[in-house]
Amino acid sequence: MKKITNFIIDQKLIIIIIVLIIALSVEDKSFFTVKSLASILEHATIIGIMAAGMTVLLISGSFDLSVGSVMAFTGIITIMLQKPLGLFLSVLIGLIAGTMVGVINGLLVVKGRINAFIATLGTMVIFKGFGLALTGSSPVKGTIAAYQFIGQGQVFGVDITLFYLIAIFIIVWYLLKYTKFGRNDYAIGGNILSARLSGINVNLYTLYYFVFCAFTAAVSGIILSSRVNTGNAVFGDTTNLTVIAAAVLGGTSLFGGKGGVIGTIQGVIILGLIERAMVVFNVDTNYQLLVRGIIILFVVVTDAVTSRRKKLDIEKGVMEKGA
Amino acid sequence: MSDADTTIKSTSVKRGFIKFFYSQAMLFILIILFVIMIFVSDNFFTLNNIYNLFRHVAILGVMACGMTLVIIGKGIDLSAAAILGLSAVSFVMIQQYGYAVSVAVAIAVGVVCGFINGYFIGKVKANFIIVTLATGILFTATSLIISEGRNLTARPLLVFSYIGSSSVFGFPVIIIFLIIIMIITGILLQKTIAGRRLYAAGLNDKAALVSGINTSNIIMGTYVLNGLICGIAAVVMTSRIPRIRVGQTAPYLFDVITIVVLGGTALTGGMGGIYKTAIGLAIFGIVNNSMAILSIPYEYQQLIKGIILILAVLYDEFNRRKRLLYQ
Amino acid sequence: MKKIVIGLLVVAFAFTLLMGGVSCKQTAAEVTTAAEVTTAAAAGMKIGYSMPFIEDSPYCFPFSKALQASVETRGWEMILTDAKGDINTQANQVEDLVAQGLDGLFVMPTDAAGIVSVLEKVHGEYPDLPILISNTLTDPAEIASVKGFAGPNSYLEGKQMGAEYVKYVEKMGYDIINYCHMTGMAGYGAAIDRENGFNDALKEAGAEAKFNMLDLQPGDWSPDKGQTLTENWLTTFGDELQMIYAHNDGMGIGVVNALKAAGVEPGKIVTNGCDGQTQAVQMVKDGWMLFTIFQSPISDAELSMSVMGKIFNGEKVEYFTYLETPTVDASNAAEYLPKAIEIWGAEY
Amino acid sequence: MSSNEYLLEMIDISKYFPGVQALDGVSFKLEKGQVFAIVGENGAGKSTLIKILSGSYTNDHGEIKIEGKKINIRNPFHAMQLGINTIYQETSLVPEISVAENIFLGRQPIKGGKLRWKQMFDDSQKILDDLSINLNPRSIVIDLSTAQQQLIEIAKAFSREAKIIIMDEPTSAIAEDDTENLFNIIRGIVKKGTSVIYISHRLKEIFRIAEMVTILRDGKTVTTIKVSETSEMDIVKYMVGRDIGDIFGEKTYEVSGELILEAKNIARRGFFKNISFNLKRGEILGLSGLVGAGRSEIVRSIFGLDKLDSGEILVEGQRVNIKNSTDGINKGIAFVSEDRRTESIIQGFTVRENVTILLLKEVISKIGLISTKKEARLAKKYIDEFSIKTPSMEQLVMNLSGGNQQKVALAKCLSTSPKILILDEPTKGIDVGAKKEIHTLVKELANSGIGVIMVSSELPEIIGMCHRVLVIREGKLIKEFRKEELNEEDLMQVAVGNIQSEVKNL
Repeated sequence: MKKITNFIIDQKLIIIIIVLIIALSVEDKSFFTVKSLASILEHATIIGIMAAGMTVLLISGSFDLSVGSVMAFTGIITIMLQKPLGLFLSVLIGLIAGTMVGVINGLLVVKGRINAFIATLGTMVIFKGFGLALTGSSPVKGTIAAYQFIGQGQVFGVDITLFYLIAIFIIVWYLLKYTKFGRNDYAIGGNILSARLSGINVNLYTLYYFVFCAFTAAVSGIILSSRVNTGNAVFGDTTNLTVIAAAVLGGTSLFGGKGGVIGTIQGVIILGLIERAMVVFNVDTNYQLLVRGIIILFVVVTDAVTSRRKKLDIEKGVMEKGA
Repeated sequence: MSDADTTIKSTSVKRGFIKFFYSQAMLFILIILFVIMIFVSDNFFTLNNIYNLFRHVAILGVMACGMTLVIIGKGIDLSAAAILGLSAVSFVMIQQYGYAVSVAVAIAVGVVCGFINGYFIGKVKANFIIVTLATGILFTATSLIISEGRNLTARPLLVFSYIGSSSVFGFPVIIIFLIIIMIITGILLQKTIAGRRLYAAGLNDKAALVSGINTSNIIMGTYVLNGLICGIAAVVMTSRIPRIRVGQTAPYLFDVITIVVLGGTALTGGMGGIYKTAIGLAIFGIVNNSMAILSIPYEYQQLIKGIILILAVLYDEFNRRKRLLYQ
Repeated sequence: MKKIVIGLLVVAFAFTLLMGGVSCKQTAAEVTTAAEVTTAAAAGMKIGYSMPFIEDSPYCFPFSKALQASVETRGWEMILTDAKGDINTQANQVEDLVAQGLDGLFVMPTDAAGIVSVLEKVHGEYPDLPILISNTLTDPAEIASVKGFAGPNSYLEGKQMGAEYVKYVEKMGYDIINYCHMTGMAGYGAAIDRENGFNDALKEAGAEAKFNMLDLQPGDWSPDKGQTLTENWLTTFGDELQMIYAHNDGMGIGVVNALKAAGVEPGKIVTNGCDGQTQAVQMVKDGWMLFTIFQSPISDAELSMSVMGKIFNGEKVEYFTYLETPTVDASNAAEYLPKAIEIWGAEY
Repeated sequence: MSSNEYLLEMIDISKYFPGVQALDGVSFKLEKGQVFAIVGENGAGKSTLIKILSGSYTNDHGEIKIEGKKINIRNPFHAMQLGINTIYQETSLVPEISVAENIFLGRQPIKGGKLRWKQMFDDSQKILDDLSINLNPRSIVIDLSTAQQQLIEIAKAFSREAKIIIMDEPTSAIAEDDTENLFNIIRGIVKKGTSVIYISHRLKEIFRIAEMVTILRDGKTVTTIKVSETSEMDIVKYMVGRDIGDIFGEKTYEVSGELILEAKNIARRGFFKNISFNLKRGEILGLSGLVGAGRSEIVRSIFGLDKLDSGEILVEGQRVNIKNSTDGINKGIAFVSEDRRTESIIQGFTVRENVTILLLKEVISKIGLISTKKEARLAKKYIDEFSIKTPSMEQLVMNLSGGNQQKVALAKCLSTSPKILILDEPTKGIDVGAKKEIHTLVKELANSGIGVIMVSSELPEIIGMCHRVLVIREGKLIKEFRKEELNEEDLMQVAVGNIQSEVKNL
């Protein structure tokens, strides 16, 4: 009995995914087609890419609320610059502009020693305001048709965005497992003191992680603005918490030191499946919120329980070793 | 432990004074802002406008008191706005059963919501950010479901519309109300055993536990109290703005957190207090009000708000470091 | 461990009960009405409706209910999605909707410009699927990928309101009037339309010179923001202030509440509403508001559905089918009041 | 002799903090491949000296030479580059990653932008074997015991070609046999030419491991001598500047008070089972055994910090049900945790707030609020009673010395005038002077009729203080020693039991 509960709790994400998939394919005959399965990921792209970046940041023990604003801001810059600068430059500058927000966040946190929550809360507000100011609080429309390919193009019959998502996750997975960038991430999040003593430039790397997180947000901004061929400061008002939820759903700790993109992608898929289920089962919009809330709560609570059990096991382990 | 000896020998009256100076960073910001505004705009320092200033942030102020408790307990409640909304909705939906009943229910709802948060965070020890994020969604959903998404209007209530919009001797009752709530929570924190224990739990829950403090109850208590306060705030809100729509309260959340943090209550727990929150509230109010009476365009208001938040916190951090030197 | 799981279940259960309770009620209703319907044109159609948000707008909720009703009377089935104000979510939902094999799709854009390319994509994949823009115009207003638009024209409403104020200024014989402009949620379509419409109306009447704008701030459609803004304006501009142009009833009502609280007598500072909610109509009747625009969510919903019905029956439809939105002023407030109550309920 | 035969020379080092001369012309010379001990009371300047060596502080005066070259150490990382590695009391490892990665932290073998995991594991395996540390480089650090983690730190330092490894109280957190194991490894690395600076309060250890010892007092070097040429008593004399005689004072006598605490078959799954014992009034009962044997868990459960799965506890013959620490306190039990820094006292609180935290009920005014005046009066009382050295009762405890912090902790616990006092490692990391004070205090308390349970890893302390000693192994009560049968040898044998060898090569 206990074994079973343990298994359920440890594998809860997979189980939730399987249950949702079964339920969906029973209800919706066309669900189990490449196209519809792919579309789950396609739709998860924008949140997913940011979630990957957020995972990196969370592992280092930090936090970013400004991703939504960065996303919108990047879109606005890119679209506005299309006419004067042309496709390539506008996208490039857009990315840089978005990434700069990460630099600001990072500096505020490592140099200004401000709590990440507050710092990014501030930049969130600032750059939304900035976006509104630039656009005079009305949307700006894209002028280059080719731009739309970035977010709408099709390759091998599936959306091109799907490949961005996969690419980003592979890259982040590699970074985390095989590079200083990633290993220092765990070190800093796990024990900042020993990271320092091991000659890791903690401030610099923390800065990197903020920048990287902002960068993924900027990429999402490009994709979104291209997908809807519009830039608007009100885009992504609600994005930040969704992104963090996705990462934490995937088992990345808000206190740093542990987690990874394998979990995050599961979290993203779960959110995607829920979205789909809402439509397929034609759930009354009032209850959609409810379902989301309950699932997130379930995951975080079971996490709390398991982590506490793990700690107990370790104590026991220590005891046996000690004796 | 030589550095310890250092500090022991090095504390003195003078240092104490400097310490005070640095510890009052936010107060000085407040005063400076205030003086500047008096010179910038003739409309600012009028009784009427000062009343407006506080009337507009009164609800936020009340909520900030609850949030302060939670943050001192090393937590944060991202569901506060949702609780406010849910209480307000239930308040209006059962008003036909009489004011007493609906007030009681509104507050009860707040307490229950707070309890749900408190149970999962205090007892189950789940991560507070995600828990309150999730419960926030749940509470919003619940208010949607019970109100069936309808937009609601509160009938004018004798007592409470009085709190909301009228005044005694020209002094807005809602501000008196705010002050009372602040005094009560302030005393709770500074002058009661529970308050002292809350600080202990916020600073170091393990040590608090060894000192026979039931931390999980204390932490749970902060969320319940926060829920209670949100319930009360909801009643006051509906009496000021009788039209309630689910989601209408959502924007309050970050304002409330901003206020608490502006005051200098650290998110790391165990520090700060209502006095600081009051200052934070005043700063927040002045900034909002000033931008309004200077008719600064909305877009720039956002910018300025954000910048002021960051500058204030930077300044506070700078002073905290200075202060530690004189610890 | 066990305790927690139980605790969780209890909570979940409680909420499920709540929703269960409500949803049963609804399904029951659906069943009966569905039974009644027999001979509606093109019965048994499956349609999707993508809404930008529901609880965030005072208009959208009654509208969504009206949609349900009018769908049921036609014996259609409708999947309704709520994008929570997020364009990306709406884009996803639209694509998910069409994947369900629909006969017709309604889209109420979250972002007037942003939705266009999404619709083009969908149209590319499902060329035969009739798509109808509902309630909120796209930008540009006319796009090839959809069959047409049905609903109120917020731009025209803006003009209509502008014209009303021009009339008022002439009637009062002001050569200049100082006003504040309270817009809707910054960045959202209706707000932009009602702003542009209003300004264009002034231009066309050649009356811009007469209107001196003291300040422009968003009231986010909400009474509390409206009230707060007004209270600030009263302190800032004092007696200068003669009129407040508000983009909807909610804010207009907020304005009036503030005026009442400040002891300004009715008509001294004129304001307006737009939607025709009960309280607003009442305020027009009592002389607190100069006018409001009567935009019934019920006829709005009905309009969209009827147009789609025509399309199903293969009839030819104009691209633009506008909902007419009569002005409610002191002259006719009394007769509109019962309608308003019927739509919004006595209290709202 | 020419200076460059020395690996490290500290010449006339001084450090001044506002209001105090922390170090005043301290000098010593360290040879290659030498274990060099530094002893001294808390506040004598040991920690300052280490902080200077490890780059956290810079010295105002004097010079540091490494292999004859004069250098100034800019920061901890620079110190490390110079080959000075410090192993702090609290382990500085990254919990969620592997042993290997901790050893190679910050310099993992990365070729072509790819971390070579296999190579890293192999290399660390080599290092561990080299030091005959029996650990799997793949295992995750949080799953390991404190002792093992310390070994990893040594491996880490060694693998960085450390010239000097500074060990600050390395044995304070580990048990006797782990200590032996640790010493073997230290001897190993010393043979390989690395020097060790060894700071400890346990003078016995210094005689077991160190070659030279420098004694500090009030920031000055008292003397530097060959360990072989001195005795424990002398060193103590040097440290405290007076002859304090046997640090455990006069022999304790047998007690015959009535039972005050009985534990019957108490058990906590995974920690200990079927533990039964009793405690008399005025008795000091020792709990001995290896760290992790379940001693702390037993007392924590009695106090109510951990849940008992079975068994019952009687206080003064009454069966009590203690669910949490609050119950424990109400039942007249006081508990001083071994973890002073994070458990015994609340660092961010002032002395006043700390000592009154348990007595707030007594300082409540008529209207039910805390009366500042009453509270201050109470705080004053305890500060005097326990002669806590603090400039004011508003001083934050974190700024007091370890000994004073421990006194604050005791004052707090005893403020409830308990019947039973539980002390978990009461003198861990405390200098001889304060130790003496605390021992005397405990004896007084016992004489005054309080029953004391004392958990300690220091065999001399246990033997010197206790009337009876229970030895715990693997969560089981193995043997009870009466005062007269007590001796280090037997205690150790029982504690380690027949599985000694296995433990050795952890």
